[in-house]
Amino acid sequence: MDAAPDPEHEHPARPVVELTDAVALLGPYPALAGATIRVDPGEIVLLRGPNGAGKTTLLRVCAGLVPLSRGEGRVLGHDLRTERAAVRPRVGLLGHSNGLYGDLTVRENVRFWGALVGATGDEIDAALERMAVGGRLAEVPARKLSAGQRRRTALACLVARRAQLWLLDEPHAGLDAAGRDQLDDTLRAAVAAGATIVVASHELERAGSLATRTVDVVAGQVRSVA
Amino acid sequence: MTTTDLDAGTPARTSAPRGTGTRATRVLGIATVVAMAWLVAFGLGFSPADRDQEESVRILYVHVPTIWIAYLAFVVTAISSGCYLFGRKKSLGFDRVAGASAEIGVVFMAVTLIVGALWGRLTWGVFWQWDARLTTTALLFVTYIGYLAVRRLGGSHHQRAKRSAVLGLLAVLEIPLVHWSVRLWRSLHQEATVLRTDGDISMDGLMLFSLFVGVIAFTLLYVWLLLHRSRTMFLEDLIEDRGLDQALAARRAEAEEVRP
Amino acid sequence: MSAAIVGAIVEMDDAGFIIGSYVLTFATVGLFAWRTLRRGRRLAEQVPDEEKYWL
Amino acid sequence: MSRWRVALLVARKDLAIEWRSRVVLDQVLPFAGVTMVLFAFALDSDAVLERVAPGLVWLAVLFSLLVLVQRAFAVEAADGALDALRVAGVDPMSIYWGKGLSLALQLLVLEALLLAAAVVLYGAEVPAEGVVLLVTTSITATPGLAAVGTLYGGLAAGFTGRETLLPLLVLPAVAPVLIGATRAVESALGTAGAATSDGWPWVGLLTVFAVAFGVGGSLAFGPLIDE
Repeated sequence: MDAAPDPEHEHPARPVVELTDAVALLGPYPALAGATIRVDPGEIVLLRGPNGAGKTTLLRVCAGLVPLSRGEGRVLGHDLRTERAAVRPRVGLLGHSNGLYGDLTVRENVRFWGALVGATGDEIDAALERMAVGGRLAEVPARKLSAGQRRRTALACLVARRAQLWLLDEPHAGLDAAGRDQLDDTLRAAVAAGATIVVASHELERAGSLATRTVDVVAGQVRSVA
Repeated sequence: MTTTDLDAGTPARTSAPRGTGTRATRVLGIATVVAMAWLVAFGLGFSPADRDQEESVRILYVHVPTIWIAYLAFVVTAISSGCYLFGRKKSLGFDRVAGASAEIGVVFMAVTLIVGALWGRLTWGVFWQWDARLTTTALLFVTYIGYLAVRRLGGSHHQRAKRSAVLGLLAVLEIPLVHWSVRLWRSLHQEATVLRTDGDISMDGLMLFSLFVGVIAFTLLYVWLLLHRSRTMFLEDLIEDRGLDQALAARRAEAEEVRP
Repeated sequence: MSAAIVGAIVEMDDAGFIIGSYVLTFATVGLFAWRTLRRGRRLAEQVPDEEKYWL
Repeated sequence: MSRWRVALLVARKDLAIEWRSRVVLDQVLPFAGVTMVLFAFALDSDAVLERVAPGLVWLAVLFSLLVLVQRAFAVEAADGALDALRVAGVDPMSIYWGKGLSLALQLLVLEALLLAAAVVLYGAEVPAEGVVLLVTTSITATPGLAAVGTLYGGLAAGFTGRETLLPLLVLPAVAPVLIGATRAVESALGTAGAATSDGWPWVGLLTVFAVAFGVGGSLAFGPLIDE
């Protein structure tokens, strides 16, 4: 809790995310229609807005998955038009799908992602424990998990991958009360450890208490909330 | 059929070029029609019958140029793909030339395969021979149909360009491999069942000249088609972009309405 | 494709094959050319002249 | 982390998934088997069957290749894992090598079983040199098949509902492998009086194919899946 940075605090460092008039397409449709947003290190920014407003696309653009059709953008110092590949390893995106392999166990899933960055066995165990998917649950194939357990496993993969910018799309969906508290604690701890987080969420009450700043996403554009 | 389409520039029509034409393409078009008329006159009229193939040799005056142009078109696709991929500017113009050329190549190859079958029926007595040339051509035909299908997958223009440029270069990798394997296949396993009729027949002067006219005519046609098709592709891209502008404006207007 | 047409093709004499080849070649290529031209004209109407790089 | 380490991680993960789900043994192998039985129905002549058996084996392998490739990328696409790999910035060449390696190993198992079945079914006596040729053929043909399959599988996987594209792209490209591997196996089994020594030029063709598409695929896979 106390790890959350003061919203009034000035960050002299370079912004983590900086989009200027960004346009991105979903097929032929401009899901982002000139979005401008800046996220500083250590922030937890809440994206708020109705379905179809472009929140998911905004996150996917920041992850370097969706190219910019127009406008400019930098993430963690890399240009989104020319260096998307350099952005990706340092960003963790948790979208509507969890990116888990159903036939592998929880531990194998987390170990696979951790191994990509050379994480040790202890780190894997710590990641599992932190998201409460350790112990006997760790040996269960991912396809047999409940929705909440899958979500927690996916978050454990993010922890194991040591992502610096976390982009979370409706992370609270499908979690029970205890899971949500665990999630919030993990997110705060991640920020304390140097991560920056952007959350898209309907659950304003829950995410709002977590966020250091809230912005509205409307029809593919970003508006700051006073 | 061709004549009515190509001479869009006869004085009866308006003098200002319309659509994707210019004065240059119009001159080119007229030259193509004239060359085609020559080809018909020489191919069907003036040139003599061959000693072995008799009259059927006349088919070769259209058949050989179309297959050459088809291969030329695929080579142009590959070169243009390379220019897009390795060029510094990533110019979409190269991508359009690659796509237009592949399309023309596929059309020419389709014609080649059918006309080749007709010629084969006259010369060999069968429509299809499992010989190296035919088999390679058929496989390549399918390969480039796949290339055109990938071009239609969607995404932004540059996504399409990158994807299809890579595929255009891979297809060139396939050409020698397929050709080599098919030739090895035929040479080891079946005696050549035909007379020496792979087009390497000894030709007299007039026959050679007819073939020459055919090559000229179809090369002109290829260039004319390439110009028009790549310009049409440019228009398609432009109008798609314009659609994006409208969609963007609509989306922004939508945002204005929501503003409190 | 009816059997009659196939039969006619098989029975066709040399001249039929030769002229057929020419007609087929010119018809196919001409159709492609005509479609390209027509599409180009239709699309060109929607675009102002100054954007057409060839003019 | 070096490319090879990552590629091995990806391959090990794919093989672990296969080991758990047993799709190759439980579904693809029976599919290949029933394909060969159906060929037998269609051809309906012992003499012809014996003559074309090597070709049938490799045709069955090609069809199975399509199924295996679809499966290999369905595993990634089911829960957005391919996206996750891309987000994680995993080098596309490593993904390509890893998935290709696992595909090649699965294909090898399949080929071994199908070839053994063909030899037993047609009662051919294989000389020692023929066995060597058989093994070499499999080992050189498989990387080529895996290279092409993985390459175009990755391209088609990005577009849901476009699975029909895969055979259109893969089958013309692997035609040389079908030709080369079939002739080589004919030589190894002595089908229609073919001499064993005739098979070696084909192994050369298969090797060149594997190298060409291995290199081409490694370079092309990144641009093809990167949107």
